[in-house]
Amino acid sequence: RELQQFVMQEAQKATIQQSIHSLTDMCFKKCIGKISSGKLDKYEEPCMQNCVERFMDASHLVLKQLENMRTSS
Amino acid sequence: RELQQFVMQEAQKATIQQSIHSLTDMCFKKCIGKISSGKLDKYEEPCMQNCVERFMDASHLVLKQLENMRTSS
Amino acid sequence: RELQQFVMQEAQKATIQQSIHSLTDMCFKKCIGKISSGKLDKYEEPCMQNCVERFMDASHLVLKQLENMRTSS
Amino acid sequence: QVRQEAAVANAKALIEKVNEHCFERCVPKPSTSLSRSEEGCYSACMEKYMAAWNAVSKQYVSRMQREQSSAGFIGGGSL
Amino acid sequence: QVRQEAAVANAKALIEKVNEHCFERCVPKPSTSLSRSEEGCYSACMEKYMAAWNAVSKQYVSRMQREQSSAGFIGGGSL
Amino acid sequence: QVRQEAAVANAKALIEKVNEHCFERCVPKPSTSLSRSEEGCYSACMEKYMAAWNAVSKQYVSRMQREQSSAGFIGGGSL
Repeated sequence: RELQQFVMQEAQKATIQQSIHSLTDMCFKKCIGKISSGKLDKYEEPCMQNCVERFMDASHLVLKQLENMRTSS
Repeated sequence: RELQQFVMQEAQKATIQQSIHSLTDMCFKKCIGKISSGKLDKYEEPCMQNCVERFMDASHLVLKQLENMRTSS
Repeated sequence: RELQQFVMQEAQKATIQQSIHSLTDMCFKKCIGKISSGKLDKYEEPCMQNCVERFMDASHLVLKQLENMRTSS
Repeated sequence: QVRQEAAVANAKALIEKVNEHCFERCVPKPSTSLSRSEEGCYSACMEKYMAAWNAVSKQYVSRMQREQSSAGFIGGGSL
Repeated sequence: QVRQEAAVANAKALIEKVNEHCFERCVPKPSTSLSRSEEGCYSACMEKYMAAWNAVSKQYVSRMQREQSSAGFIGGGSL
Repeated sequence: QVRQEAAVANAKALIEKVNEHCFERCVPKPSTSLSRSEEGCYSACMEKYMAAWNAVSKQYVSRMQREQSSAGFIGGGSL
Protein backbone atom coordinates (compact mmCIF):
# COMPACT_ATOMS: atom_id res chain seq x y z
CA ARG A 1 0.00 0.00 0.00
CA GLU A 2 2.81 2.38 0.84
CA LEU A 3 4.60 1.27 -2.28
CA GLN A 4 1.51 2.02 -4.35
CA GLN A 5 1.27 5.50 -2.87
CA PHE A 6 4.95 6.07 -3.58
CA VAL A 7 4.53 5.00 -7.20
CA MET A 8 1.54 7.27 -7.67
CA GLN A 9 3.33 10.23 -6.17
CA GLU A 10 6.30 9.67 -8.42
CA ALA A 11 4.02 9.39 -11.46
CA GLN A 12 2.35 12.65 -10.49
CA LYS A 13 5.71 14.36 -10.15
CA ALA A 14 6.69 13.11 -13.58
CA THR A 15 3.50 14.62 -15.04
CA ILE A 16 4.27 17.94 -13.36
CA GLN A 17 7.85 17.89 -14.68
CA GLN A 18 6.45 17.23 -18.14
CA SER A 19 4.09 20.20 -17.92
CA ILE A 20 6.94 22.41 -16.75
CA HIS A 21 9.06 21.34 -19.71
CA SER A 22 6.35 22.01 -22.25
CA LEU A 23 5.39 25.34 -20.65
CA THR A 24 9.03 26.44 -20.68
CA ASP A 25 9.31 25.42 -24.32
CA MET A 26 6.21 27.37 -25.33
CA CYS A 27 6.78 30.46 -23.20
CA PHE A 28 10.45 30.70 -24.16
CA LYS A 29 9.34 31.04 -27.79
CA LYS A 30 6.76 33.68 -26.88
CA CYS A 31 8.77 35.77 -24.44
CA ILE A 32 12.46 35.58 -25.29
CA GLY A 33 13.77 37.96 -27.93
CA LYS A 34 17.44 38.33 -28.84
CA ILE A 35 19.92 36.35 -26.78
CA SER A 36 22.17 39.13 -25.52
CA SER A 37 22.81 38.05 -21.94
CA GLY A 38 22.21 34.90 -19.90
CA LYS A 39 19.75 36.60 -17.54
CA LEU A 40 16.04 37.15 -18.08
CA ASP A 41 15.61 40.90 -18.64
CA LYS A 42 12.91 43.10 -17.11
CA TYR A 43 10.48 42.33 -19.91
CA GLU A 44 11.18 38.60 -20.18
CA GLU A 45 10.84 37.66 -16.52
CA PRO A 46 7.24 38.89 -16.03
CA CYS A 47 6.35 37.63 -19.51
CA MET A 48 7.38 34.10 -18.51
CA GLN A 49 5.35 34.36 -15.30
CA ASN A 50 2.28 35.74 -17.07
CA CYS A 51 2.64 33.10 -19.73
CA VAL A 52 2.33 30.32 -17.14
CA GLU A 53 -0.61 32.00 -15.40
CA ARG A 54 -2.52 32.81 -18.61
CA PHE A 55 -1.96 29.32 -19.99
CA MET A 56 -3.49 27.85 -16.88
CA ASP A 57 -6.38 30.34 -16.94
CA ALA A 58 -7.03 29.34 -20.53
CA SER A 59 -6.87 25.60 -19.77
CA HIS A 60 -9.46 26.10 -17.07
CA LEU A 61 -11.66 27.93 -19.59
CA VAL A 62 -11.50 24.91 -21.86
CA LEU A 63 -12.39 22.47 -19.11
CA LYS A 64 -15.29 24.69 -18.00
CA GLN A 65 -16.62 24.98 -21.53
CA LEU A 66 -16.40 21.20 -22.02
CA GLU A 67 -18.26 20.75 -18.75
CA ASN A 68 -21.01 23.11 -19.97
CA MET A 69 -21.29 21.22 -23.25
CA ARG A 70 -21.68 17.93 -21.46
CA THR A 71 -24.32 19.09 -19.00
CA SER A 72 -26.35 20.93 -21.64
CA SER A 73 -26.44 17.98 -24.06
CA ARG B 1 -7.91 -15.96 -28.57
CA GLU B 2 -10.82 -13.57 -28.30
CA LEU B 3 -8.84 -11.53 -25.82
CA GLN B 4 -5.95 -11.33 -28.26
CA GLN B 5 -8.25 -10.11 -31.00
CA PHE B 6 -9.75 -7.55 -28.66
CA VAL B 7 -6.30 -6.26 -27.72
CA MET B 8 -5.27 -5.99 -31.36
CA GLN B 9 -8.43 -4.15 -32.32
CA GLU B 10 -7.93 -1.69 -29.50
CA ALA B 11 -4.31 -1.15 -30.53
CA GLN B 12 -5.43 -0.49 -34.09
CA LYS B 13 -8.02 2.01 -32.88
CA ALA B 14 -5.34 3.78 -30.88
CA THR B 15 -3.17 4.06 -34.00
CA ILE B 16 -6.10 5.50 -35.93
CA GLN B 17 -6.83 8.02 -33.18
CA GLN B 18 -3.19 9.02 -33.27
CA SER B 19 -3.29 9.60 -37.01
CA ILE B 20 -6.44 11.66 -36.63
CA HIS B 21 -4.78 13.83 -33.99
CA SER B 22 -1.70 14.47 -36.07
CA LEU B 23 -3.71 15.12 -39.25
CA THR B 24 -5.92 17.59 -37.38
CA ASP B 25 -2.83 19.30 -36.00
CA MET B 26 -1.22 19.63 -39.43
CA CYS B 27 -4.32 20.56 -41.41
CA PHE B 28 -5.50 23.08 -38.81
CA LYS B 29 -2.24 24.97 -39.38
CA LYS B 30 -2.65 24.81 -43.15
CA CYS B 31 -6.36 25.61 -43.45
CA ILE B 32 -7.46 27.80 -40.56
CA GLY B 33 -6.95 31.53 -40.92
CA LYS B 34 -8.18 34.12 -38.43
CA ILE B 35 -10.28 32.83 -35.57
CA SER B 36 -13.44 34.88 -36.00
CA SER B 37 -16.16 32.33 -35.26
CA GLY B 38 -16.28 28.84 -33.79
CA LYS B 39 -17.53 27.25 -37.00
CA LEU B 40 -15.47 26.14 -39.98
CA ASP B 41 -16.23 28.62 -42.78
CA LYS B 42 -16.93 27.74 -46.41
CA TYR B 43 -13.23 27.79 -47.27
CA GLU B 44 -11.95 25.97 -44.20
CA GLU B 45 -14.28 22.97 -44.28
CA PRO B 46 -13.35 21.69 -47.77
CA CYS B 47 -9.72 22.59 -47.09
CA MET B 48 -9.69 20.26 -44.06
CA GLN B 49 -11.27 17.50 -46.11
CA ASN B 50 -8.88 17.94 -49.04
CA CYS B 51 -5.99 18.07 -46.63
CA VAL B 52 -6.82 14.61 -45.29
CA GLU B 53 -7.34 13.17 -48.78
CA ARG B 54 -4.20 14.70 -50.29
CA PHE B 55 -2.08 13.63 -47.32
CA MET B 56 -3.21 10.07 -47.83
CA ASP B 57 -2.65 10.26 -51.60
CA ALA B 58 0.85 11.51 -50.89
CA SER B 59 1.59 8.77 -48.34
CA HIS B 60 0.56 6.17 -50.89
CA LEU B 61 2.94 7.77 -53.39
CA VAL B 62 5.78 7.36 -50.92
CA LEU B 63 4.98 3.72 -50.25
CA LYS B 64 4.72 3.03 -53.97
CA GLN B 65 8.03 4.69 -54.69
CA LEU B 66 9.72 2.74 -51.89
CA GLU B 67 8.26 -0.44 -53.33
CA ASN B 68 9.71 0.45 -56.76
CA MET B 69 13.11 1.12 -55.24
CA ARG B 70 13.13 -2.23 -53.51
CA THR B 71 12.08 -4.26 -56.50
CA SER B 72 14.48 -2.48 -58.87
CA SER B 73 17.51 -2.89 -56.61
CA ARG C 1 24.50 -12.39 -19.47
CA GLU C 2 24.82 -12.49 -23.22
CA LEU C 3 21.14 -11.74 -23.51
CA GLN C 4 21.56 -8.72 -21.27
CA GLN C 5 24.41 -7.44 -23.41
CA PHE C 6 22.35 -7.98 -26.54
CA VAL C 7 19.43 -6.04 -25.06
CA MET C 8 21.68 -3.17 -24.04
CA GLN C 9 23.32 -2.98 -27.45
CA GLU C 10 19.93 -2.90 -29.14
CA ALA C 11 18.76 -0.16 -26.78
CA GLN C 12 21.86 1.85 -27.59
CA LYS C 13 21.26 1.43 -31.30
CA ALA C 14 17.69 2.64 -30.85
CA THR C 15 18.97 5.77 -29.09
CA ILE C 16 21.40 6.42 -31.93
CA GLN C 17 18.65 5.95 -34.54
CA GLN C 18 16.53 8.42 -32.59
CA SER C 19 19.33 11.00 -32.59
CA ILE C 20 19.82 10.53 -36.30
CA HIS C 21 16.10 11.09 -36.93
CA SER C 22 15.95 14.26 -34.89
CA LEU C 23 19.20 15.61 -36.38
CA THR C 24 17.90 14.96 -39.89
CA ASP C 25 14.65 16.70 -39.01
CA MET C 26 16.42 19.77 -37.65
CA CYS C 27 19.18 20.03 -40.26
CA PHE C 28 16.78 19.47 -43.16
CA LYS C 29 14.89 22.58 -42.03
CA LYS C 30 18.10 24.58 -41.74
CA CYS C 31 19.87 23.45 -44.90
CA ILE C 32 17.34 22.54 -47.58
CA GLY C 33 15.95 25.33 -49.72
CA LYS C 34 13.65 24.82 -52.68
CA ILE C 35 12.93 21.25 -53.70
CA SER C 36 14.07 21.25 -57.30
CA SER C 37 15.81 17.89 -57.60
CA GLY C 38 16.02 14.76 -55.48
CA LYS C 39 19.77 15.13 -54.87
CA LEU C 40 21.50 17.24 -52.26
CA ASP C 41 23.12 20.14 -54.14
CA LYS C 42 26.63 21.46 -53.55
CA TYR C 43 25.46 23.82 -50.83
CA GLU C 44 23.11 21.41 -49.07
CA GLU C 45 25.45 18.46 -48.69
CA PRO C 46 28.20 20.22 -46.69
CA CYS C 47 25.52 22.15 -44.79
CA MET C 48 24.02 18.87 -43.57
CA GLN C 49 27.45 17.61 -42.54
CA ASN C 50 28.38 20.83 -40.76
CA CYS C 51 25.01 20.86 -39.08
CA VAL C 52 25.67 17.47 -37.47
CA GLU C 53 29.20 18.44 -36.42
CA ARG C 54 28.24 21.85 -35.02
CA PHE C 55 25.29 20.40 -33.15
CA MET C 56 27.57 17.93 -31.46
CA ASP C 57 30.15 20.62 -30.70
CA ALA C 58 27.40 22.68 -29.13
CA SER C 59 26.06 19.79 -27.06
CA HIS C 60 29.54 19.21 -25.69
CA LEU C 61 29.72 22.89 -24.77
CA VAL C 62 26.52 22.51 -22.77
CA LEU C 63 27.76 19.44 -20.93
CA LYS C 64 31.08 21.14 -20.17
CA GLN C 65 29.35 24.23 -18.84
CA LEU C 66 27.05 22.12 -16.65
CA GLU C 67 30.10 20.29 -15.32
CA ASN C 68 31.73 23.63 -14.46
CA MET C 69 28.60 24.80 -12.67
CA ARG C 70 28.47 21.65 -10.59
CA THR C 71 32.09 21.65 -9.55
CA SER C 72 32.11 25.37 -8.74
CA SER C 73 28.98 25.27 -6.57
CA GLN D 1 -12.19 -0.64 -18.91
CA VAL D 2 -9.55 -0.67 -21.61
CA ARG D 3 -11.97 1.21 -23.82
CA GLN D 4 -12.69 3.81 -21.20
CA GLU D 5 -9.01 4.42 -20.66
CA ALA D 6 -8.55 4.82 -24.41
CA ALA D 7 -11.40 7.34 -24.56
CA VAL D 8 -9.90 9.32 -21.70
CA ALA D 9 -6.46 9.30 -23.35
CA ASN D 10 -8.07 10.48 -26.57
CA ALA D 11 -9.92 13.34 -24.87
CA LYS D 12 -6.74 14.36 -23.07
CA ALA D 13 -4.78 14.44 -26.32
CA LEU D 14 -7.51 16.60 -27.88
CA ILE D 15 -7.50 19.07 -24.96
CA GLU D 16 -3.72 19.28 -25.09
CA LYS D 17 -3.80 20.11 -28.80
CA VAL D 18 -6.55 22.70 -28.29
CA ASN D 19 -4.45 24.44 -25.65
CA GLU D 20 -1.33 24.29 -27.78
CA HIS D 21 -2.93 25.79 -30.89
CA CYS D 22 -5.28 28.25 -29.22
CA PHE D 23 -2.79 29.65 -26.73
CA GLU D 24 -0.38 30.16 -29.61
CA ARG D 25 -2.99 32.01 -31.66
CA CYS D 26 -5.16 33.81 -29.13
CA VAL D 27 -2.62 34.91 -26.51
CA PRO D 28 0.37 36.23 -28.45
CA LYS D 29 1.61 38.39 -25.57
CA PRO D 30 0.50 37.08 -22.17
CA SER D 31 -0.26 39.93 -19.76
CA THR D 32 -1.59 40.18 -16.21
CA SER D 33 -4.99 38.72 -17.09
CA LEU D 34 -6.87 37.23 -20.02
CA SER D 35 -8.72 40.03 -21.80
CA ARG D 36 -12.33 39.65 -22.98
CA SER D 37 -11.15 39.37 -26.55
CA GLU D 38 -8.56 36.75 -25.69
CA GLU D 39 -11.24 34.74 -23.89
CA GLY D 40 -13.59 35.06 -26.86
CA CYS D 41 -10.88 34.00 -29.26
CA TYR D 42 -9.96 31.04 -27.09
CA SER D 43 -13.49 29.81 -26.88
CA ALA D 44 -14.07 30.16 -30.65
CA CYS D 45 -10.71 28.52 -31.32
CA MET D 46 -11.61 25.56 -29.15
CA GLU D 47 -14.92 25.10 -30.95
CA LYS D 48 -13.16 25.40 -34.27
CA TYR D 49 -10.47 22.91 -33.35
CA MET D 50 -13.08 20.40 -32.30
CA ALA D 51 -15.01 20.95 -35.54
CA ALA D 52 -11.76 20.42 -37.44
CA TRP D 53 -11.09 17.23 -35.50
CA ASN D 54 -14.57 15.99 -36.36
CA ALA D 55 -14.14 16.79 -40.04
CA VAL D 56 -10.82 14.95 -40.11
CA SER D 57 -12.25 11.92 -38.32
CA LYS D 58 -15.14 11.60 -40.78
CA GLN D 59 -12.94 12.06 -43.82
CA TYR D 60 -10.31 9.66 -42.55
CA VAL D 61 -12.79 6.92 -41.74
CA SER D 62 -14.61 7.31 -45.07
CA ARG D 63 -11.29 7.16 -46.92
CA MET D 64 -10.33 4.00 -45.05
CA GLN D 65 -13.62 2.39 -46.00
CA ARG D 66 -13.25 3.37 -49.66
CA GLU D 67 -9.74 1.92 -49.71
CA GLN D 68 -10.70 -1.32 -48.06
CA SER D 69 -13.66 -1.90 -50.37
CA SER D 70 -11.57 -1.22 -53.49
CA ALA D 71 -9.41 -3.95 -54.93
CA GLY D 72 -5.91 -3.37 -53.60
CA PHE D 73 -4.94 -1.80 -50.33
CA ILE D 74 -1.96 0.30 -51.30
CA GLY D 75 -2.68 0.94 -54.94
CA GLY D 76 -6.22 2.11 -54.35
CA GLY D 77 -5.99 5.78 -53.64
CA SER D 78 -2.93 7.21 -55.26
CA LEU D 79 -4.35 8.41 -58.57
CA GLN E 1 16.58 4.68 -7.12
CA VAL E 2 13.30 5.51 -8.80
CA ARG E 3 13.82 9.11 -7.72
CA GLN E 4 17.31 9.24 -9.10
CA GLU E 5 16.18 7.90 -12.45
CA ALA E 6 13.45 10.52 -12.53
CA ALA E 7 15.98 13.26 -11.81
CA VAL E 8 18.25 12.01 -14.57
CA ALA E 9 15.36 11.85 -17.03
CA ASN E 10 14.41 15.38 -16.07
CA ALA E 11 17.93 16.70 -16.56
CA LYS E 12 18.14 14.93 -19.91
CA ALA E 13 14.89 16.49 -21.07
CA LEU E 14 16.16 19.91 -20.05
CA ILE E 15 19.46 19.47 -21.92
CA GLU E 16 17.59 18.28 -25.00
CA LYS E 17 15.37 21.36 -24.97
CA VAL E 18 18.36 23.66 -24.47
CA ASN E 19 20.07 22.16 -27.50
CA GLU E 20 16.92 22.35 -29.57
CA HIS E 21 16.20 26.02 -28.84
CA CYS E 22 19.76 27.28 -28.71
CA PHE E 23 21.01 25.54 -31.82
CA GLU E 24 17.99 26.92 -33.65
CA ARG E 25 18.69 30.46 -32.48
CA CYS E 26 22.45 30.67 -32.22
CA VAL E 27 23.62 28.60 -35.20
CA PRO E 28 21.37 29.63 -38.11
CA LYS E 29 23.91 28.57 -40.75
CA PRO E 30 26.24 25.83 -39.52
CA SER E 31 29.75 26.24 -40.98
CA THR E 32 33.08 24.46 -40.54
CA SER E 33 33.45 25.43 -36.88
CA LEU E 34 31.54 27.21 -34.14
CA SER E 35 32.53 30.89 -34.17
CA ARG E 36 33.29 32.80 -30.97
CA SER E 37 30.01 34.65 -31.26
CA GLU E 38 28.06 31.43 -31.79
CA GLU E 39 29.70 29.97 -28.71
CA GLY E 40 28.91 33.07 -26.68
CA CYS E 41 25.30 33.03 -27.85
CA TYR E 42 24.98 29.34 -27.03
CA SER E 43 26.29 29.75 -23.55
CA ALA E 44 24.02 32.76 -22.83
CA CYS E 45 21.09 30.93 -24.37
CA MET E 46 21.66 27.94 -22.13
CA GLU E 47 21.78 30.12 -19.03
CA LYS E 48 18.65 31.92 -20.17
CA TYR E 49 16.77 28.72 -20.86
CA MET E 50 17.61 27.42 -17.43
CA ALA E 51 16.49 30.70 -15.86
CA ALA E 52 13.26 30.44 -17.83
CA TRP E 53 12.78 26.88 -16.65
CA ASN E 54 13.29 27.98 -13.06
CA ALA E 55 10.81 30.84 -13.43
CA VAL E 56 8.21 28.49 -14.90
CA SER E 57 8.74 25.91 -12.17
CA LYS E 58 8.25 28.46 -9.39
CA GLN E 59 5.20 30.02 -11.00
CA TYR E 60 3.64 26.66 -11.75
CA VAL E 61 4.10 25.31 -8.25
CA SER E 62 2.81 28.51 -6.65
CA ARG E 63 -0.24 28.45 -8.91
CA MET E 64 -0.91 24.83 -7.99
CA GLN E 65 -0.75 25.68 -4.31
CA ARG E 66 -3.09 28.66 -4.70
CA GLU E 67 -5.56 26.47 -6.57
CA GLN E 68 -5.49 23.66 -4.07
CA SER E 69 -5.97 25.97 -1.10
CA SER E 70 -8.90 27.79 -2.75
CA ALA E 71 -12.38 26.28 -2.65
CA GLY E 72 -12.85 24.45 -5.94
CA PHE E 73 -10.21 22.87 -8.08
CA ILE E 74 -11.40 23.73 -11.55
CA GLY E 75 -13.34 26.90 -10.87
CA GLY E 76 -10.54 28.54 -8.93
CA GLY E 77 -8.34 30.20 -11.46
CA SER E 78 -10.36 31.20 -14.44
CA LEU E 79 -11.03 34.81 -13.59
CA GLN F 1 13.34 -10.80 -34.32
CA VAL F 2 14.18 -7.88 -32.04
CA ARG F 3 16.41 -6.55 -34.79
CA GLN F 4 13.75 -6.83 -37.42
CA GLU F 5 11.26 -4.97 -35.27
CA ALA F 6 13.83 -2.24 -34.73
CA ALA F 7 14.43 -1.96 -38.47
CA VAL F 8 10.69 -1.70 -39.11
CA ALA F 9 10.30 0.96 -36.42
CA ASN F 10 13.17 2.87 -37.95
CA ALA F 11 11.70 2.73 -41.46
CA LYS F 12 8.33 3.83 -40.11
CA ALA F 13 9.87 6.80 -38.35
CA LEU F 14 11.63 7.78 -41.57
CA ILE F 15 8.43 7.56 -43.63
CA GLU F 16 6.57 9.61 -41.05
CA LYS F 17 9.21 12.33 -41.21
CA VAL F 18 9.18 12.31 -45.01
CA ASN F 19 5.44 12.82 -45.03
CA GLU F 20 5.60 15.53 -42.42
CA HIS F 21 8.26 17.59 -44.20
CA CYS F 22 7.20 16.96 -47.77
CA PHE F 23 3.49 17.54 -47.27
CA GLU F 24 4.34 20.79 -45.53
CA ARG F 25 6.57 21.93 -48.39
CA CYS F 26 4.98 20.47 -51.49
CA VAL F 27 1.27 20.79 -50.76
CA PRO F 28 0.79 24.26 -49.27
CA LYS F 29 -2.88 24.46 -50.26
CA PRO F 30 -4.50 21.03 -50.57
CA SER F 31 -7.10 20.97 -53.37
CA THR F 32 -9.30 18.30 -54.94
CA SER F 33 -6.38 16.27 -56.29
CA LEU F 34 -2.59 16.20 -56.25
CA SER F 35 -1.32 18.15 -59.25
CA ARG F 36 1.54 16.86 -61.43
CA SER F 37 3.87 19.46 -59.94
CA GLU F 38 2.88 18.55 -56.40
CA GLU F 39 3.56 14.90 -57.18
CA GLY F 40 6.92 15.75 -58.71
CA CYS F 41 7.86 17.88 -55.72
CA TYR F 42 6.81 15.13 -53.32
CA SER F 43 8.87 12.51 -55.04
CA ALA F 44 11.98 14.75 -55.21
CA CYS F 45 11.44 15.76 -51.59
CA MET F 46 11.30 12.15 -50.50
CA GLU F 47 14.53 11.35 -52.32
CA LYS F 48 16.15 14.42 -50.83
CA TYR F 49 15.03 13.60 -47.32
CA MET F 50 16.45 10.12 -47.61
CA ALA F 51 19.73 11.51 -48.95
CA ALA F 52 19.80 13.91 -46.02
CA TRP F 53 19.16 11.06 -43.61
CA ASN F 54 22.02 9.10 -45.15
CA ALA F 55 24.39 12.07 -44.91
CA VAL F 56 23.46 12.58 -41.26
CA SER F 57 23.92 8.89 -40.44
CA LYS F 58 27.38 8.77 -41.97
CA GLN F 59 28.52 11.99 -40.32
CA TYR F 60 27.10 11.00 -36.95
CA VAL F 61 28.74 7.59 -36.95
CA SER F 62 32.10 8.96 -38.11
CA ARG F 63 31.96 11.63 -35.39
CA MET F 64 31.20 8.98 -32.78
CA GLN F 65 34.18 6.94 -33.91
CA ARG F 66 36.51 9.96 -33.85
CA GLU F 67 35.33 10.78 -30.33
CA GLN F 68 35.75 7.29 -29.01
CA SER F 69 39.21 6.88 -30.44
CA SER F 70 40.37 10.23 -29.02
CA ALA F 71 41.42 10.51 -25.40
CA GLY F 72 38.41 11.73 -23.44
CA PHE F 73 34.77 11.20 -24.25
CA ILE F 74 33.23 14.53 -23.35
CA GLY F 75 36.23 16.81 -23.79
CA GLY F 76 37.13 15.49 -27.19
CA GLY F 77 35.08 17.40 -29.67
CA SER F 78 34.34 20.81 -28.32
CA LEU F 79 37.17 22.84 -29.77
